[in-house]
Amino acid sequence: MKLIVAFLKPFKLDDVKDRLQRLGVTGMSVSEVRGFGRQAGHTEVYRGAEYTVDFVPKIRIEVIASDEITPAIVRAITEAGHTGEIGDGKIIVMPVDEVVRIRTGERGEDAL
Amino acid sequence: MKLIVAFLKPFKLDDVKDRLQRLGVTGMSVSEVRGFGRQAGHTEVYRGAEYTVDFVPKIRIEVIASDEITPAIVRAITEAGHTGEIGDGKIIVMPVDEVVRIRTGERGEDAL
Amino acid sequence: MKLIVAFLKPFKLDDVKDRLQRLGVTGMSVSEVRGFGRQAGHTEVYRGAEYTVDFVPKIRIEVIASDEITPAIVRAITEAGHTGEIGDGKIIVMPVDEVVRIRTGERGEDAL
Amino acid sequence: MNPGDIAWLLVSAALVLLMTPGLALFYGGMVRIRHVLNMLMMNLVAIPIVTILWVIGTYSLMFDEAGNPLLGGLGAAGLAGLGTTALVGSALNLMFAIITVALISGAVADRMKFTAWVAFAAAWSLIVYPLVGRSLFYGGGVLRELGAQDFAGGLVVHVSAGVSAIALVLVLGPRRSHRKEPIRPHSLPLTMIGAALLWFGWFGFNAGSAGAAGETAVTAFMATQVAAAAGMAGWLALEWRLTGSPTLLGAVSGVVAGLVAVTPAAGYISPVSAMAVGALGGLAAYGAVRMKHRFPFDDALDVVGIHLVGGVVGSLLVAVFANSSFGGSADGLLAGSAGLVWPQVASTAIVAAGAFAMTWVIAKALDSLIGLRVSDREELEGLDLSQHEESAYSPE
Amino acid sequence: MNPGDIAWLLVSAALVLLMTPGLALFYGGMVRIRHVLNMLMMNLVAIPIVTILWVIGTYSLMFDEAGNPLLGGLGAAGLAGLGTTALVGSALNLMFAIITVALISGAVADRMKFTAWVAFAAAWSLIVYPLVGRSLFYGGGVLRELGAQDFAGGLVVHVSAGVSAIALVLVLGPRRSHRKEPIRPHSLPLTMIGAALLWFGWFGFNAGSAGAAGETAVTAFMATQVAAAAGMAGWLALEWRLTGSPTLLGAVSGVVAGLVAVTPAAGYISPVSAMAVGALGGLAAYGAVRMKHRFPFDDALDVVGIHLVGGVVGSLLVAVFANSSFGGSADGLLAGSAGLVWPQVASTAIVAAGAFAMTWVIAKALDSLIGLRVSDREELEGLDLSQHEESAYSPE
Amino acid sequence: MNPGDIAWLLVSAALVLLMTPGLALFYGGMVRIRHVLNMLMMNLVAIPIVTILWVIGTYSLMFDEAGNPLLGGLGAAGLAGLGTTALVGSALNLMFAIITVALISGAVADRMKFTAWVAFAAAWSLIVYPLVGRSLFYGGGVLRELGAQDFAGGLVVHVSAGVSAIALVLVLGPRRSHRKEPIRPHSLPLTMIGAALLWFGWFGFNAGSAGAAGETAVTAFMATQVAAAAGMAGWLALEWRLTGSPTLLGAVSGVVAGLVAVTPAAGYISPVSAMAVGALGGLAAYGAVRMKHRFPFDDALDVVGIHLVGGVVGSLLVAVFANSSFGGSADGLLAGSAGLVWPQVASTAIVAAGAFAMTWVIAKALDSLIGLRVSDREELEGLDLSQHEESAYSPE
Ligand SMILES: Nc1ncnc2c1ncn2[C@@H]1O[C@H](COP(=O)(O)OP(=O)(O)O)[C@@H](O)[C@H]1O
Ligand SMILES: Nc1ncnc2c1ncn2[C@@H]1O[C@H](COP(=O)(O)OP(=O)(O)O)[C@@H](O)[C@H]1O
Ligand SMILES: Nc1ncnc2c1ncn2[C@@H]1O[C@H](COP(=O)(O)OP(=O)(O)O)[C@@H](O)[C@H]1O
Repeated sequence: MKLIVAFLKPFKLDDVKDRLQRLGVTGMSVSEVRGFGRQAGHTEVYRGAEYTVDFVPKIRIEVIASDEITPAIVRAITEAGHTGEIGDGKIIVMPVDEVVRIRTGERGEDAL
Repeated sequence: MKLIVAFLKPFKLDDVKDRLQRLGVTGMSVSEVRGFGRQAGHTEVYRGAEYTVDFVPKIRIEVIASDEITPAIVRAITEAGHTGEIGDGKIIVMPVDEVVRIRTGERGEDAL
Repeated sequence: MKLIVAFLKPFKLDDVKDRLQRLGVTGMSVSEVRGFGRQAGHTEVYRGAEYTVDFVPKIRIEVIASDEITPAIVRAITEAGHTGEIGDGKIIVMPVDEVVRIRTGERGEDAL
Repeated sequence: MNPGDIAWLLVSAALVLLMTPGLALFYGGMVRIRHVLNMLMMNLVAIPIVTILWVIGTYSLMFDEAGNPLLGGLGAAGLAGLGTTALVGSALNLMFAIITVALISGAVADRMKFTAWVAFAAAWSLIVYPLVGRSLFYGGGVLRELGAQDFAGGLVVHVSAGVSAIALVLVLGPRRSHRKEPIRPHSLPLTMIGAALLWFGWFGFNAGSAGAAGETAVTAFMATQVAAAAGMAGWLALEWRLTGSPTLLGAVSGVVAGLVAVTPAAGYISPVSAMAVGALGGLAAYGAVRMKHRFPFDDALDVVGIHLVGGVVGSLLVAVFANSSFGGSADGLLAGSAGLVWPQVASTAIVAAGAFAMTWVIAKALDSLIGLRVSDREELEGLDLSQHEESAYSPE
Repeated sequence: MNPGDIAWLLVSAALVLLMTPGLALFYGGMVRIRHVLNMLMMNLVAIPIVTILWVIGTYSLMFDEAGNPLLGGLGAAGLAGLGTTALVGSALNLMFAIITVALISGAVADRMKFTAWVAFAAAWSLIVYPLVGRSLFYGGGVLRELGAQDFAGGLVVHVSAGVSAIALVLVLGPRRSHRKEPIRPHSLPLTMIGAALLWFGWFGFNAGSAGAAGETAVTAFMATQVAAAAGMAGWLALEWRLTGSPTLLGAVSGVVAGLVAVTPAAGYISPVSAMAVGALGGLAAYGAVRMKHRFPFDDALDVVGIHLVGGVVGSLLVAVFANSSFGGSADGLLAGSAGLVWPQVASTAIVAAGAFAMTWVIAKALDSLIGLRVSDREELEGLDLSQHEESAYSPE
Repeated sequence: MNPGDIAWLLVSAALVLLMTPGLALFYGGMVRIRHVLNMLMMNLVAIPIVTILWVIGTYSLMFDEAGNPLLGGLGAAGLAGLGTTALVGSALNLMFAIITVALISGAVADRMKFTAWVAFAAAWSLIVYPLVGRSLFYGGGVLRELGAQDFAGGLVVHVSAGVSAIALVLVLGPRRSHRKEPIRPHSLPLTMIGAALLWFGWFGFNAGSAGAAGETAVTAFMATQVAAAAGMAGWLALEWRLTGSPTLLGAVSGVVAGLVAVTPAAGYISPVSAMAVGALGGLAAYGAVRMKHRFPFDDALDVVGIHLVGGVVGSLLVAVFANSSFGGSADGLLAGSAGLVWPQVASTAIVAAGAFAMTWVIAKALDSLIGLRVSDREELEGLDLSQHEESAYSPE
């Protein structure tokens, strides 16, 4: 079992979700993060003073998946999250020891 | 050392927190996520147009714990987070290489 | 490759970010969490009724890094995030199987 | 009627209309994020319900010359045949009728079926309001005959809404989370916006009740400002002393308490008396809110502590501070006359008992007919989604 | 002019000015979080543009005695030589001119270059508004000569803004996300605040249009309140029936629709007629908004469904409900006269066609001169950052 | 006093009262999320402090016939013996006294002990305000004797609040995060709501200062609208040119700057002159705000840049644009008379110096008596929790 975490451009969320659904992924969790990276932040102006906002809004998605399907998921996110411009984000794959579905107590792949 | 991450129904947070405290867990971190899964989202209506909101609000908790207590924590969350209805959420257990307490620099179980 | 996750006092974010940048870290992702731990929450008063708010606002940062630089990053966060008072937070280091840069498809350390 | 008086009454009517959305925001900021729209809607929907009934019949029931001292006839149904003076008075009185119903909504926050609220608002405004209103606002009304003085509606508006809130929540029951989890206001700035509009509108409420842009209006205006200020001061002082912190929610609550207290007296008292009335209103309301956990009902947003307590205090203080040299025709204790004591005490008791009883009957009837409460699941999910299928905020 | 009338007109002018920021908040709550400030700014900036042009020349073009029935001369440029009566009238009319331009902004939400909006607002307010306005608000205006009745600007304000919105969005094109992703209002409480200020201000709009604090003002005031309430009732009833849920956005939209519909009729009708006018306005607007997906343009915030449809309904209903015993000098069908039918139909058609054509030309011209639309990237990033380099909210 | 004038003055007083919560929201939107309630509270609490002192004595110190040209006696303490005209004037003037104190709070955002603010507000409003106010608003006031013209309080309100802000922050010291981290406004829509209420209320402020609903009120009303618009235009034009972006915060700041600048002149000038005054106010204020980093004090929300600079510009421009054919009795340079130059320059300097000195003494005294500043930890944690034990928003 793996946990796949990806940091994406916010407007790519819908595309990525659609692709993962087509792959048969049945669940994911999404949150907002502020990303710091190569992509420059933007400037804001208030009463003539300029502020540089270093952080860029990004979406963080988490998908728990079986080992077999993980490469396909990574590929799907890479494709659907791609614009080719700086700031497209990263994907990380991490090992998972155990997964439990709270509703049923099922474990492992059954829990997905 | 393990990191236990759980996605819960928001109103279950208090119950889960109480159970973990009784188990002797002294810390956790909580954030809001939007969950996508078997549980259906809801419909919203604005000026007569209907929107389906796919994502359901969920609470994400993270608990760092020693290997020994981890099964007890997973059990506690499974019980306290349980309603029996679709959307109760998942628990994942992940390996941790190292934990540090910033205040003291303590490492490993001492850092908890 | 490692994923370093740290829970920090919010006002320490800038210091930590500066230190990491000086170390050559080129990216990180930041989100808001509510922390529960030894540090006491605060009291709020509304129309004479007092509420104890158990949770303390914390910042969660995630940094993906190569194995070599990880100890330096942990040290830097420990130093820059330190106030010496209860509630300074924790750092965890977790194993990562794979990292991908969405823009280019690069993997491993090249993806950072 | 001269243009200056018409201008003042039109402005006052517009100001009092504004109080209802103001109240919606005041209450709306205090509830949790998933019940906000329902709170706004309970207030908003009071406007068409009361307005339409008013045109059709409530006005006539309340003010028609025909009929008896308790209820008017239907001669003025459809607002037919009103001259300019009567029509502008009707507009102003309509706005009072609206906000009175809206006030009750604060008590039932977070758990009442929207259909039930609509039915309740209609029934209450058609039955309870004109009965109470005619007794005090109409020339030959029964409590007025008794000698009771209610300048701008301390009894008609605040006491009647406050006791009705108790009756309604007794039937409705407490919120699921009441006394179980902390229920913090989701946006105090929203509550502050509401408070600002309420305060602003209250000048129309009180000084507009003078019925003309003359001496009494000016007296009432100054009393309103001073009592609102003193209400805030009273509440904050006590709160600061007892909890160590002066809060914003306390400040705006004190303002409303001071305004409520001065409402029955505004046109009859000196600025210094208004200071006393406002301060006593603020102190009493804070005391009441602080002791609310002793009472076996869940008045979510303190309609009782603020409007009932403030209204009772204010109505009784008329018997102390009224002074015919500032306005009105009766004198209170400080002006050497005890003649107002009995009328004020009696009318307060009668309005409280009468409105309570009628409201309890209405609530019981509706509960058995259509059910007052949402299901537990709907309450948990939030009334915005379950009653209105929309969300107050969308973060995207 | 007597002080009472001056007081009423000054208050009315202040109330109508308040409607423009009110409208900004009403619209601002409905857009997504990254376009909020741009929406507020399009409304705000209409104020200096229209005000400055008004002083320089628009007032004179619209009201100067010299000139011809279509446009006035420049004798009153700089507002030179206006006596008190004319100056207070000019102040009130200025506020009408401002909000008319601001209304159009709702249609173009989320995609128009700010520079292009500034240019458009200036051109529209200097060309289209005085032409339409003089035809109906000036003594010898051409549509007035035809016998058309437009008490407070159903045609001048709402129909002209509504058709202009269509013309402008036809040239501008739809939002990128239109019909692709759900676009939910980012803050309905903000929309509610805006609606409260609009309703409050509308009393000045309609009852101020009486020009004095007398009988007609009172008639118009009551009609305004009743129609707003009935508009909410109409919209909510139909929405509840068709979707199962009465929404807050529906409630406030219905209020605005009722207010729009009663605008051309307010000073001429009984309270009961106002109830019919408001309810029909609310029903028609809800129907129009529900069917908007059939139309090949993207009117983001329903300027057409609410202001054009409401305005047309209201203007035509003048021919049905006008009753000279309540105000004005002409009678409608229910008062036994068909004499208003043709003038109302014709003037509505003429205003709609004329404003549409002129606006389309202005929009086309600006599009080729400076381009109306932001780039796709700017639209995606949000207009707040791309047009104003600031963010509405900062969570720190 | 005739009903029309009473109506107008009551409306004006209500409008000016509304400005203080309006200012609270205007400022409140600009601070960070953890200091919001403290900002609202500093403004709110100014109302009871000033109101209660006003009734007790400030009014008398400022307007009592007895006493000397600097301070009145205590004959009108308790507002005893005021007739209708005096009482309505007292109500309006009270509202001016409130907002003047509230204005100062913007400078001290995010770091002042709430107790210290309460003490400061009381002392300032009891000592500084009546001295400055009597000199210009009272018939025999010393600066009025000098020939100085201050129609609605450019000196009394804006210049005195602006210099006092400098004195107070010099003693208080800068915010910890000043010039170290970006401090972005937490909610510009909140600031926009505040700006809307300020603008609306300012019509009462300026046109109400005419004291009657007549010619001067109309002149002042139109000047107010035009200058506000021109202020926005001036600020935005310069900002757009220098930074490339017209911002919402700039737009509303320009509005306030234009309104401040026209305040001393509103009843004396033509609409075209008002355009010049407003535009110069907006330009000057933007320039001042842009150069604020050169000054060695931390005026958090630009009380100095907007109110002091706008007020000085406006007071001096009276000597240029005043024209007795529009109102008032004195002529400025453009009307061919240099007679106002010296009185305006001298009175501006005297008010600035006097208010600065008195405020500095009060601030120093309070700092040594009770300490002005919160601890570093309290500042970091946020003033809402540390001073009021509550949070502005709760996300649950
Ligand atoms: N080392 C890192 N650790 C954690 N998150 C990172 C790291 N580097 C980048 N990110 C996340 O990925 C986002 C995109 O990174 P960036 O360097 O801007 O562009 P790209 O990935 O296209 O090179 C960042 O905003 C941040 O959220
Ligand atoms: N594969 C997954 N990866 C990450 N999070 C998931 C996954 N599946 C479910 N979740 C999270 O768990 C929540 C509940 O899942 P759901 O399928 O609705 O119900 P259940 O767990 O009861 O079968 C989701 O809303 C989401 O937050
Ligand atoms: N076991 C844990 N699992 C996850 N997060 C934790 C844990 N313990 C503490 N934290 C996080 O670290 C923060 C600080 O912990 P706390 O016990 O208050 O202080 P300290 O780390 O200085 O002993 C908490 O608010 C929480 O966010």
